[in-house]
Amino acid sequence: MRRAFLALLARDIRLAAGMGGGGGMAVLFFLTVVAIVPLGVGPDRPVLELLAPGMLWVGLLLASLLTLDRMFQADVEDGSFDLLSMGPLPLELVAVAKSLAHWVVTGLPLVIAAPVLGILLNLPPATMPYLMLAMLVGTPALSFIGAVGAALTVGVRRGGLLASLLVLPFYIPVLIFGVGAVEAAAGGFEGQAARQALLFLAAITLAAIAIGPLGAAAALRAILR
Amino acid sequence: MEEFFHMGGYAAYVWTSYGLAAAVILALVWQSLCDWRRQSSLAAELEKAAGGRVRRAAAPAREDDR
Amino acid sequence: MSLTAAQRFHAYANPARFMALSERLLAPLSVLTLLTLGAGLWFALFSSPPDYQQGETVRIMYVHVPSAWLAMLGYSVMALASAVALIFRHPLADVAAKSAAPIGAAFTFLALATGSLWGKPMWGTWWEWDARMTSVLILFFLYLGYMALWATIEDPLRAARAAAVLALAGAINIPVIRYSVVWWNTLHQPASVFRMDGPTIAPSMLLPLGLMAAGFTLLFFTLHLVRMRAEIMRRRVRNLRLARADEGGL
Amino acid sequence: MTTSDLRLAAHDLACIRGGRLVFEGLSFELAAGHALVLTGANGAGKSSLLRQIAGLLEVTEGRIELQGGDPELGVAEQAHYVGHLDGLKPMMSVVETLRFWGGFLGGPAEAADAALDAMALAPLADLPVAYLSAGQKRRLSLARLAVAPRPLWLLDEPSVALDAASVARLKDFMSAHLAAGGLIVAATHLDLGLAMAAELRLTREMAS
Repeated sequence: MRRAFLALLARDIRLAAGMGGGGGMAVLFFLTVVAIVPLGVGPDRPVLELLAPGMLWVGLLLASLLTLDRMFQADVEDGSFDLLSMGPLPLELVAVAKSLAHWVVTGLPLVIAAPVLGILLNLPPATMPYLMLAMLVGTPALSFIGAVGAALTVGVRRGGLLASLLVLPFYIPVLIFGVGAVEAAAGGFEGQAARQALLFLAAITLAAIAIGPLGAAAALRAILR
Repeated sequence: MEEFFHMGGYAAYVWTSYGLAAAVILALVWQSLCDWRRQSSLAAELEKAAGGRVRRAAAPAREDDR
Repeated sequence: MSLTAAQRFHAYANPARFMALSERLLAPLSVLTLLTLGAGLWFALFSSPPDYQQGETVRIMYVHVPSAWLAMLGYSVMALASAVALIFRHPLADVAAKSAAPIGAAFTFLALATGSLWGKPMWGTWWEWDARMTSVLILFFLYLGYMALWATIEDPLRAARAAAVLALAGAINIPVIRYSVVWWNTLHQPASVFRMDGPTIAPSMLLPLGLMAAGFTLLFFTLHLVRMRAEIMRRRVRNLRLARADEGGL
Repeated sequence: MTTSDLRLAAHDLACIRGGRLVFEGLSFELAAGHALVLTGANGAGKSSLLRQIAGLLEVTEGRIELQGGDPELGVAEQAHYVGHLDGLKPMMSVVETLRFWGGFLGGPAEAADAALDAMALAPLADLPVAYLSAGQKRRLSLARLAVAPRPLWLLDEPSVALDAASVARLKDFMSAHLAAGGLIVAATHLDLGLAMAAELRLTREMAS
């Protein structure tokens, strides 16, 4: 079972990182979206500094939504999913492997790209570690919650749009505590407030990892059988 | 000599710039050469396997430009 | 002399002839690149005075300005080759366009990064949303988008067509970068580094800057040749594999 | 695998798809070493039946069991399914595809090479799937049957897009599986010339 899990994880990472995969595209999208903000609101440095944590998180959410719909859809369309569901892995673990692969190819690169964007948005360098830590803790939740949306819209035409609508409300807690952690750090409350927000973020991620695959597998069973 | 590396107090900026430039350029050169070596050895291997029977198909790009 | 101009043009486009010619060119070009860059570095680091206003940080200019120059040169080569590919169906043109992109992108990144490293001690900030920097950032995105498009379409002929259209559409950005300082006075900080645009440059700086720019340009063309050769080989591999699939039965 | 006493049994199956009754009251038994060939008009439910056995489609009524199999595993986990969709990724090479499925389905490491030979894919091993013709892709999906040993093969029109030589190879491949005590349920219009084959004819009348 472990061999099957690792094989699937490796394949999905390879497919997504390779030609036309969503990984690089999500980072590029993230860069573009955040770079557009100062053009819209003006290059005033204090304003940008104020907006930076929120904009970075919103950009991150949008970028990870963008690649969500292919998570199961690609395999369902070409018939791979039939074979995957006949394998030794329960669908729950298939969903875990797919969510994990999604995080590795989109979440992780986005976290790495974030400090560069922080510079562009005039985020104080001292808050940068908090930004990265918060994103590192928060992004797995996006992939694992997103898996449920991706599973629910599998087989739906233009499913990406629908998946975004379904998933966004569930992303809100991540957004609130993610921005909270960065703002608390920026406001000089490094100790208490920032740590509290980070702990909440970690709790959300753990819950998402526990519940997301169950929901995704249930949705896939209900829709595809 | 020490003064040279000190760069009038801006050592961090100046040397990071040059270091970054060197790193990016070397990476680019290395990647280009690796790609060339890989592709040409692959082509040689395939050509040998094909044994000259598919010379026509081995011509790169478009045929109508001949 | 019975060949028309177009035929002669295409004769040089023959990949086999290109491969032979480029192979002979590569060694002398590499040596020349190394010599020029070496001389440029010597003058840039040792044999030029610090600027009376900017001090030693002015030495960042000797990598920053040539990088920015290559960022524009790379895109110009790419756009020009794309135009040739679209109009004349020149077989080497899309190879040339595709191979220029990663080099241009790398130097655009360098221009942005070294600009940032120069801006911090001079302006006290890593980044400023002025017109010049913003348009160079957009140039960087254009490069990345162009490469992503190539990577997404599997068939090189179709990818070349689509990418060429994108490259030409994005070419508008080149004059924008060039004249951004003039056009968007509102955004631009007058005390910026880019007063280099003016003719106010000391001869003692002109020599290292010129040498470095020449060295970078030579490096660009050397790398471009290597990458074009690799790209031609990649297509040969693709064709050989397709032929193999044809042979392998239905 | 000890397949001698394996037996696939379906009792009183019914299938409803999209509100339409496809078939009902369908029962059959299939012993080890035997093949069941499903025939019938389009829409008679051949594909639906195969997908029900593979656990890919809900069994509206009745039950399917593999007697004498591994009690820990369901029918689907002891079956290979080759359907209309090829389940192939254009950017993976032929051998990578087989290695992945071998790894995923828990087959032995050397099985991928055996699978290559089974459908004469060795010359194409390192080619990306994108370069393959329709027939070659079909051969690759069939080669997947050999990456991990599973007793029950469920084949939906396995000979589509295959040339005469490949069809002959497929027959040998299937005969060898039966001879080793495997079971095959196949929907096909083609006479596969299998020795131990029975026919199950699905008709629309069964739905009434």
